Amino acid sequence: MIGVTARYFAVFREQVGQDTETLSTDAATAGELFAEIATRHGFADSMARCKIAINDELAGWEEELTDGDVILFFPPVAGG
Amino acid sequence: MIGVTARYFAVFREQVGQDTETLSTDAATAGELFAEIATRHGFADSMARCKIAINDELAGWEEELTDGDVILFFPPVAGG
Amino acid sequence: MTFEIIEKPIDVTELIQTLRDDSAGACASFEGWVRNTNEGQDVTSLEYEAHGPLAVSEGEAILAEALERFELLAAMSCHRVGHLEIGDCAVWVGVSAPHRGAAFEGCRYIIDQLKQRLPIWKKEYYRDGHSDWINCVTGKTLDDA
Amino acid sequence: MTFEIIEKPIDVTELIQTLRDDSAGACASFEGWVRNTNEGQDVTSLEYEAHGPLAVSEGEAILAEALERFELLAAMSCHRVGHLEIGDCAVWVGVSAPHRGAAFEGCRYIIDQLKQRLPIWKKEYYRDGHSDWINCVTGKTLDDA
Repeated sequence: MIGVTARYFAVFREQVGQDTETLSTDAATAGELFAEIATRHGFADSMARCKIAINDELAGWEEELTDGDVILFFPPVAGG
Repeated sequence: MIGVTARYFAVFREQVGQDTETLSTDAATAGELFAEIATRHGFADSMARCKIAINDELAGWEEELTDGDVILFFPPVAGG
Repeated sequence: MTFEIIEKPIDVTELIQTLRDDSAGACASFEGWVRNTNEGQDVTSLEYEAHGPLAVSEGEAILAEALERFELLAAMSCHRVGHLEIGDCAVWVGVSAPHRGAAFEGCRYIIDQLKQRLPIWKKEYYRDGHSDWINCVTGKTLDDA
Repeated sequence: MTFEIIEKPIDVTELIQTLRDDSAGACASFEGWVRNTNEGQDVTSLEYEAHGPLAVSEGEAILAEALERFELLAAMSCHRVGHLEIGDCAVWVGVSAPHRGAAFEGCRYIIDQLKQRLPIWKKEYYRDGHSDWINCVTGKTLDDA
């Protein structure tokens, strides 16, 4: 178990109902955490179209989590 | 023989030394007149890269000349 | 080469000045405007949200790629966030180059990449009162209820 | 849809306003600037000469073609004539469209055609004191003596 802070953006923030959560998780990687959170909050977008950043750096799904990380959950983007 | 007015633009005007000439010519078409004038004034550009307008309308080389026409001689263009 | 996220209207005249270079013969620019329809729905306004620091670093990475891939002299871009009305400029891209081919290609590359990669999200508000996050599967969103 | 030949500096801000349309999501524009070199020579200034009426009718024909071939909402262009200095804007093209693909393609089409077809001539003045009409065989010109 590690403790992390989750921050949600755009539609994810609205679905969660708040922009920040503190979590205890068994997830070892960014991908495992995303899957866990997506299930819990009913995120409808496929992981392939979403992104995660760890401590303000975009992260691959295989990236390992460390106690204290701040994890950003990005839904599909739409700039311009 | 017909009488026409020739107007020269850009490098042609500089080569002729004036912007307008009145001419008597045996040329029957725009192309024949261009060839005649190009020879007389030493125009170096090939006819294929130049254009003629008759009475302010772009003309094909086969277009026939009429007494009193105003013929514009356009060297190769370079806008922009 | 700068990418900015701004909350105020985009000043195109000022931005174009940053592209000046005596050896530039071409300047291509692009503005993304808020339009009044999307996929058959009447749009009344938009909300843009960004992750500022990551949007800036990703935007600057894209500008750097364009400068490397195309023969450009300068490249600039900015994206507006917050509430925008129909006709407002949401994103601006400008490049200068010795010749126009590279200018068009570089400008196009930048806007295409920005749209795919920037951590920016767009919520459309419709005349019928509902709203949607664009590009997201919003069937389960609260605001769609 | 208007094409203009003007003797004063081109006011881009004002021109872009003419492209406004609530259904436009994209605006692509191009500026041709006077640059300080051409084919290895140092350019100090330029002179543009046009046949005004034919340049306008040819320019408007090109804009009409672009509106027909690409999904555009508006297209505008103007070309400056007279004496221009390094950095001056010689030609401006702007289009608006629902989507960016058509905007880029339409804008590119217009400038490519303008450069080939407009009855406009350009004389370059060089640092070494001589001058040349661009695109012309100038080996026999008086000013080259």
